[in-house]
Amino acid sequence: MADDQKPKTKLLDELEKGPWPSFVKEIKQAGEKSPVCDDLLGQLELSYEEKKGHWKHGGIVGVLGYGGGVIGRYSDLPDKFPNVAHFHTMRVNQPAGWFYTSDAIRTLCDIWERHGSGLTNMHGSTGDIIFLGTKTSELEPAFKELTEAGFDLGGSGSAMRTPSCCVGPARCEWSCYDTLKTCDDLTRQYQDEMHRPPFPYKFKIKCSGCPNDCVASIARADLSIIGTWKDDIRQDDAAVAQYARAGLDIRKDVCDRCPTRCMEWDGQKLAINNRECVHCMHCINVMPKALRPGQERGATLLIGSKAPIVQGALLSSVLVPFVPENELMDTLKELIRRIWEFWDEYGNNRERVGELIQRVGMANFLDAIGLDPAPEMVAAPRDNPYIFFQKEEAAAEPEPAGA
Amino acid sequence: MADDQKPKTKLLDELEKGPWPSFVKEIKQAGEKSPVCDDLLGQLELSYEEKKGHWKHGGIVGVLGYGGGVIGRYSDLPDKFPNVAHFHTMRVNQPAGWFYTSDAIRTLCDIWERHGSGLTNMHGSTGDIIFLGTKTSELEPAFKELTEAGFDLGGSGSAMRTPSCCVGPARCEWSCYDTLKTCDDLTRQYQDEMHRPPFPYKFKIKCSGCPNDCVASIARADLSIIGTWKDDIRQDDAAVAQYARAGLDIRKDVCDRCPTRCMEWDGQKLAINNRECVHCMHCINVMPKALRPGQERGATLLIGSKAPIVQGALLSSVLVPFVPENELMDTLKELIRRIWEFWDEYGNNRERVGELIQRVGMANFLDAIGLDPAPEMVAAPRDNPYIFFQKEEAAAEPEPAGA
Amino acid sequence: MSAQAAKRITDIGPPHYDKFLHPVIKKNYGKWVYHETLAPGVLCHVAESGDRIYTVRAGSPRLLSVQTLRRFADLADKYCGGHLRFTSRNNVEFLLDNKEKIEALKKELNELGFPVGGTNNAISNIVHTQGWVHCHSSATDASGIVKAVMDVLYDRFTHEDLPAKLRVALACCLNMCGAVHCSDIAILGIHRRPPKIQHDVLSKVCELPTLISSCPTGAIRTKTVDGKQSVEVVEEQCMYCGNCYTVCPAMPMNDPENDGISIWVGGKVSNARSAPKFSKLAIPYLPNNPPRWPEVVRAVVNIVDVYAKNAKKFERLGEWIDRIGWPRFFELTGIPFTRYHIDDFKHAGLSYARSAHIRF
Amino acid sequence: MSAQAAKRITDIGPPHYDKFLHPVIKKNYGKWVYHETLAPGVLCHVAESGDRIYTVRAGSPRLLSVQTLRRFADLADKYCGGHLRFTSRNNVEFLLDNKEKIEALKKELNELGFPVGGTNNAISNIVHTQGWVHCHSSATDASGIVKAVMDVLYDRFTHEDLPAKLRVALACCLNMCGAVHCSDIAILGIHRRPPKIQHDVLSKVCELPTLISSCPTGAIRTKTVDGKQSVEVVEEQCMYCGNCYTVCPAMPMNDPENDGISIWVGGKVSNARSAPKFSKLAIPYLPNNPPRWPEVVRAVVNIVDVYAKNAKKFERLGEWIDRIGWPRFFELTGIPFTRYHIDDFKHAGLSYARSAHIRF
Ligand code: SRM
Ligand code: SRM
Ligand code: SRM
Ligand code: SRM
Ligand code: SF4
Ligand code: SF4
Ligand code: SF4
Ligand code: SF4
Ligand code: SF4
Ligand code: SF4
Ligand code: SF4
Ligand code: SF4
Repeated sequence: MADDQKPKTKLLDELEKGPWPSFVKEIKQAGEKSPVCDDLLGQLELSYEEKKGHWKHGGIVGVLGYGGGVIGRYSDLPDKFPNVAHFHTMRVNQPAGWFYTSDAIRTLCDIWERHGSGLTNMHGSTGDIIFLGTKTSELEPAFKELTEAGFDLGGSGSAMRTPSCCVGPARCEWSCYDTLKTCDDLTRQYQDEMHRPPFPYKFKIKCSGCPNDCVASIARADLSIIGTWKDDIRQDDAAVAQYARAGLDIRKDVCDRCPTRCMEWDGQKLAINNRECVHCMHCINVMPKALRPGQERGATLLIGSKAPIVQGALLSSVLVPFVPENELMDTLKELIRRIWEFWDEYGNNRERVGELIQRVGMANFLDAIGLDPAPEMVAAPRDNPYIFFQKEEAAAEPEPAGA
Repeated sequence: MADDQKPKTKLLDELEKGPWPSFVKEIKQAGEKSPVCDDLLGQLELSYEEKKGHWKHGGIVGVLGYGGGVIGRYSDLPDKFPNVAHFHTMRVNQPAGWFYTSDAIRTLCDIWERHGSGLTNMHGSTGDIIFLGTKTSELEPAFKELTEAGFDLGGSGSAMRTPSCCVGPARCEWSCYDTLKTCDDLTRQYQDEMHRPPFPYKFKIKCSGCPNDCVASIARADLSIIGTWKDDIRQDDAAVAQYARAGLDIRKDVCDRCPTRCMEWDGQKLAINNRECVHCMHCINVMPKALRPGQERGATLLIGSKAPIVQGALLSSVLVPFVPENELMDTLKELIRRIWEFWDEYGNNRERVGELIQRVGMANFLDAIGLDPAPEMVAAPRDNPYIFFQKEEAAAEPEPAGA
Repeated sequence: MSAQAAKRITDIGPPHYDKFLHPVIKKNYGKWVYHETLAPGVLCHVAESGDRIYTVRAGSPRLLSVQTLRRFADLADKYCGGHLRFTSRNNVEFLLDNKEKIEALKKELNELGFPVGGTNNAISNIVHTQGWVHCHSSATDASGIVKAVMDVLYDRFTHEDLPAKLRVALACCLNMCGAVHCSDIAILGIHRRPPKIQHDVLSKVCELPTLISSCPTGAIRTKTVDGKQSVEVVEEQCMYCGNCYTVCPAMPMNDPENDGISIWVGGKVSNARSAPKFSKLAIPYLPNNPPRWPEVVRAVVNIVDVYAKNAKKFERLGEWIDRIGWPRFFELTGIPFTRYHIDDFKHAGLSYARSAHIRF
Repeated sequence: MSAQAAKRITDIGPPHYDKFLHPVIKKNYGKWVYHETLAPGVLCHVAESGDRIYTVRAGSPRLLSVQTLRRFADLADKYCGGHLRFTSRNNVEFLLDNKEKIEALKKELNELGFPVGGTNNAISNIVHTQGWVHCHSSATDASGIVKAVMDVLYDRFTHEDLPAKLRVALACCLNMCGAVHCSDIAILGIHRRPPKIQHDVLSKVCELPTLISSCPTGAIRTKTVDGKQSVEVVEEQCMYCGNCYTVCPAMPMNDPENDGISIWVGGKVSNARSAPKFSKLAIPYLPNNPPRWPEVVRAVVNIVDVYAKNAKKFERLGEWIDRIGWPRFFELTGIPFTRYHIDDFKHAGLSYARSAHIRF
């Protein structure tokens, strides 16, 4: 395509200015090799002019034998922008922790230049490598090259999504379990559930190595795996003193910001009442050289977070307070099996597992998946007296131990 | 009645033992003059044996021209306990602050001995003097004597209830408005609404002089009036120092327990950041000689608390953050008028005003009663994106000041 | 009787409080500066003028005979120039202007069987309701349990040795006339079986639409029984609140085998330090065991004792639990955590633990 | 092509991460002791062995051409033995074992237009979504607003001068693919008019029961239009969530006049100090004003600046507001508080101010 044929993008050109890297530049750059990008720019400029999108609603496309991993997308102005008449994206499983070699990056680039727009998202919100925009006929060839290079598609529709994880033990001193291994194992374990949508709706898993939750698992995953420890915070008194000497106001900046105020600093010695510590990470974050998570490590499993549609956004809530690291994979597999079984049977169409739990009640959900109720699961016990006593129990209640 | 005719009360007799004053003794004592009490004891003993009550469901009785103030009560074993076949209670407006002279007490006693069981509750949960148990024919004579003695009935059914108030300025140094006067004025003002049930359901008002809320208004009143102040806490540094000398750990027991941590104690001087004070009363409670509420006094008005039936218990929530003391009565009257008007029109049968607000939404309620939304009314703004934009506003929104 | 008295008087409201105020109070009304506690149950309020008013507070069973009331009046005459009041928790307060008379008054009160106390960090009187003495709704008695519990907590009333105020309240059914829903410890009468419908009279004594809409969970449906219009209750949807019975006598809830008591903890009303809070479920069910409800008494005393031993100064029960966490509360009290503790009503989801903040 | 390559490969998952780890990381995997920040965007992690790995983080527009990716690969080869990664907020990280090379790498990145920063108390990259670039649902664009905002917040990315971390996120519709609901500042595309129903095709392309049940407020009812089965929307019950459109293409929501942006504040994800929280409504509506959305940029910058000026060290935006209270937040930012700020969805009652805790 000759230069003078390039679309006029008066509005978008504005977004090439300014210090932050420009996505318009990226599209134009890719456009140097791919005519697709010119039509994308043209349509986008029109959207900017008209203040509305120009994509048609969905459309089911995919690769052979897979029900997910491709998002079908069609322009609503195919005559005007024929090169984006089809403009599907491919979701590709990212390597755990988003680690790459330059070669791997180049391989991906080559494939996508051959079979798509040359535009990517590194990465999508769920964590996948996003290959942004291609036509239906290129899906299968792109897929073939991807798998040959050792890559595979992620999920879409009512399927498992590619799990994601924080950098964890690869580069973080606080990781309480192996997030990369867990994420990778889970991704491999559930390839089938990812590629052949078997569920009432989507299912996401995210793995954070500690309660800082650097992959936002508690807000964005149906199953959130957050590393934690059970024993005492490891404390290096000399290093604490050094922070104090260096000017850190330990009382104000550490003790007073501890959510349970379980720390005391008398100017000399830091005393932590570890029984009352809620493992929030704050003190460790502030004094990484002096404090470290304990050594009895593992993870808390939480269930059910999601975005607002339909009944309001949810945060994940505690399902298993602590699983030791060495039992983590087995526990996860067993638990996931039971959760899916229950969700399969009782979940409504487009009902996330968190919504299902809200609907049937946590206690019934626990029953169904064979877990005992534990006070760690609730912020507080119920405050309304509307208790559904189980039939068999009324009239034959033993006196509780504490009474 | 001869002594050997007294009912056998094997179980209840157990409750005459022990150090706490015994209600069984009280009933027996009244029984010395009133045969009614013997039947009450007899029926109660039966309840203790059978573990169930023996009163029939309600029944509408009252005094001439009043629709409220009497709770009809009938035994379900009238043949066995004929003296409590009728056993209605009369609710009598207590004097504000529950202050009495011995003469007033004696007057009440004489009336109730003549016309009822001789048993009372001093006081009922709402605050009334409760005359416990009489028959229908005695209601009117009792009422006559009461009004002649300057007393009147309280409310019941879908009516205003007798307001109540804390001891306030009569004996408490913290009262930020005149709780007794307010309570008394309101009680007088709404005699008609109290005696001739005009509402969808009951309406309760309680007045506390400060945020300690000694009449539990925030939990038990449709309209809660809680005293507070707007200017700085009055502080007597010498007295603060004296508390410190006397052994009070001001940092730990005062500053660290301040909910917004807006106080600093450096061992010499207590500094309060009054802009961040939420008027919780804690520091004042702990050091009454050193700290006192400010002098710009008034009240916060809160709306809607109630017990759990039907949609769960409610606490009152802020409706007017601050009304200066001198505007209090006028503001209250105007506001109450508007609230009742709206509730009258839109309230369902047996729907408390707090429930109505939940149902129609706070913003619509504010519109209806002519108040502007204020951030003090919410613990936090909404967290869900389900905003009902008003028609006229969409398509013509001015840019907000802060944008 | 005079001619005026013969006229029917209505809508006069209560006597004006002004008539009943102690002269020292009248003089110093709104002019109090501070107060001190002289002993448990004995307060001294000091006015700007330097005047002092002394208060002696005595525990009361609330259900009072006129005989006892007259005795209070006599004491008021003897010690207080005839002035007394009652508190919002149904204690009686004697108001003195002479400090010297306090001890004698206390002595007489004690001799009459009325303990002096209930101030500051004592356990004050149990706010309560009618129970089998006067209400048709009760799932349990009120006064009897209060007596049994206070007998055992007696020393906690006469001593101020708790970490903070501790308010106990009792309501005999879910209507919660005792407004127990914001108490440090709440004793609540509960049913555990659906109403037993009296089909033969139902349509005669109740309005069907009102009845059906009274149910918070929508468990009531119309049904024709023996040719008569009546209703049925979907058992799985009934949580025994009794609201249907309140609007319709043909839906009685009483069931001696299944009625009983639940215990709730950690509520508060004051704004001191933390915001007011609802009480939360501690023990879902304890049997009705008159006359002394030993299971209930043990349960309450256990919670009080564990709290007294573990909480820090100024921590209300709910504030203590907020600090140590609910798991530790259940551990320390030995109360089992069950499926019933997990909310499943309207806002249930918000009560789940939505953070990784966990104590081990 | 080899015989093996001809076989169709499926369900293999991603390459094993092990293949991509830097040798220093592989050696010290799980053995890190602490880290230090050498400069904004430059971290040093120290292992038990004494080994160090250096990280240089650069901002990325996320939407990357293969050309740029190859340039990253070249830099990784030149400075990192070929090793790089991306972060959970879509920044790119170069991993070095040689401290000496850091400055040169930074220089090259800057020359290429990729700022180094985003660590600690900087504003990191804006997590965002597709917008008009690729989604049918969007009420606004994504990349354009991100670019406009980050151009102005640029120095906040390259400097760590905020009281704490500040996370901005953007989602172009209520589906919230950016999961903005727990962000310090969330930019959310919204509609403000009900769907415009395409009655002529509706019954052909949509399942009616699914459509009707998709509406959170039950605003959709069946209706026959021009003899065709279709639906109507009760306008008063529609809050423009667009869920009906997600399940049924015949319910488009796009409306250039009324679509726009809402701003939410005070959410967080980490468990550090306070529990994770949802973002709360700050500004209900700002217009779509491409290409630079000046109203949105001003609004975000204003909130950031007010926060930066007023919050204490370690206070996330929401924690700061918790301390000063929402009334003060609205006062300080000059944002008007409106009826829209008061929740009226499912749990609305719980968001009312249920205490007398008030700041004046
Ligand atoms: C590509 C991506 C946004 C991005 O720019 O990064 C994306 C894009 C879409 N999402 Fe999403 N979602 C993406 C991550 C998310 C996330 C974030 C996450 O996973 O951490 C969420 C919020 C978390 C959650 O799952 O609740 C999210 C919540 C939704 C929802 C609402 C789901 C719900 O239960 O509330 C929908 C609606 C639906 O599924 O019908 C949705 C639907 C969609 C669809 C398929 C549109 C639709 O209605 O069918 C979008 C396709 C856009 C396109 O044409 O490319 N997307 N979506 C993200 C996936 C990339 C990847 O695989 O890495
Ligand atoms: C006498 C008293 C209890 C006591 O022993 O002190 C009482 C007794 C009754 N209350 Fe109550 N309530 C009493 C204060 C309360 C309170 C506390 C308060 O006012 O501070 C509440 C909780 C606060 C509230 O209003 O929400 C209360 C909430 C109820 C309810 C539930 C109302 C609701 O909206 O949830 C009912 C049920 C009803 O109204 O149908 C109720 C109904 C009843 C009835 C009339 C029974 C009925 O279903 O018709 C009881 C009559 C008992 C009897 O035979 O004597 N009573 N009731 C209290 C009134 C005495 C007084 O006038 O001073
Ligand atoms: C007499 C009475 C008011 C009345 O008009 O009757 C009263 C009187 C006083 N209250 Fe109260 N309160 C009274 C019921 C209440 C209630 C209501 C209730 O219990 O139902 C509350 C709310 C309780 C709750 O939160 O559940 C209440 C919460 C307070 C507080 C806050 C305590 C806290 O830390 O949460 C104080 C401050 C203090 O004690 O430090 C307080 C302080 C006081 C002071 C010291 C005020 C003063 O300066 O005179 C009075 C004597 C205190 C005492 O009893 O130790 N008063 N006080 C009530 C006595 C009831 C009783 O017989 O025990
Ligand atoms: C690289 C990355 C993980 C990854 O696998 O990609 C990461 C890495 C680190 N995070 Fe993080 N966090 C990363 C996303 C997050 C997220 C998720 C998000 O932003 O969506 C969170 C939750 C944010 C929230 O609450 O909304 C997060 C909350 C934290 C916190 C808690 C901060 C707080 O006070 O709330 C810390 C501790 C600290 O900074 O003191 C932390 C600390 C760290 C440390 C210092 C951990 C360590 O010892 O290595 C790492 C470098 C810090 C830095 O960037 O300043 N990281 N961190 C992510 C970088 C994203 C980026 O490009 O900016
Ligand atoms: S979540 Fe914890 S372990 Fe993982 S990168 Fe963040 S701070 Fe490190
Ligand atoms: S990790 Fe958090 S809760 Fe535990 S001691 Fe440190 S600051 Fe306190
Ligand atoms: S509410 Fe306040 S003013 Fe009233 S008695 Fe209690 S402490 Fe005093
Ligand atoms: S009244 Fe409460 S909020 Fe105000 S300074 Fe005192 S302790 Fe703090
Ligand atoms: S709580 Fe229930 S049973 Fe007790 S008095 Fe009130 S309505 Fe009657
Ligand atoms: S007891 Fe309550 S839940 Fe059961 S049927 Fe009656 S109203 Fe419904
Ligand atoms: S947030 Fe909405 S518009 Fe944006 S990508 Fe997700 S589904 Fe599409
Ligand atoms: S936009 Fe949402 S609220 Fe409106 S009709 Fe559609 S689903 Fe219902």
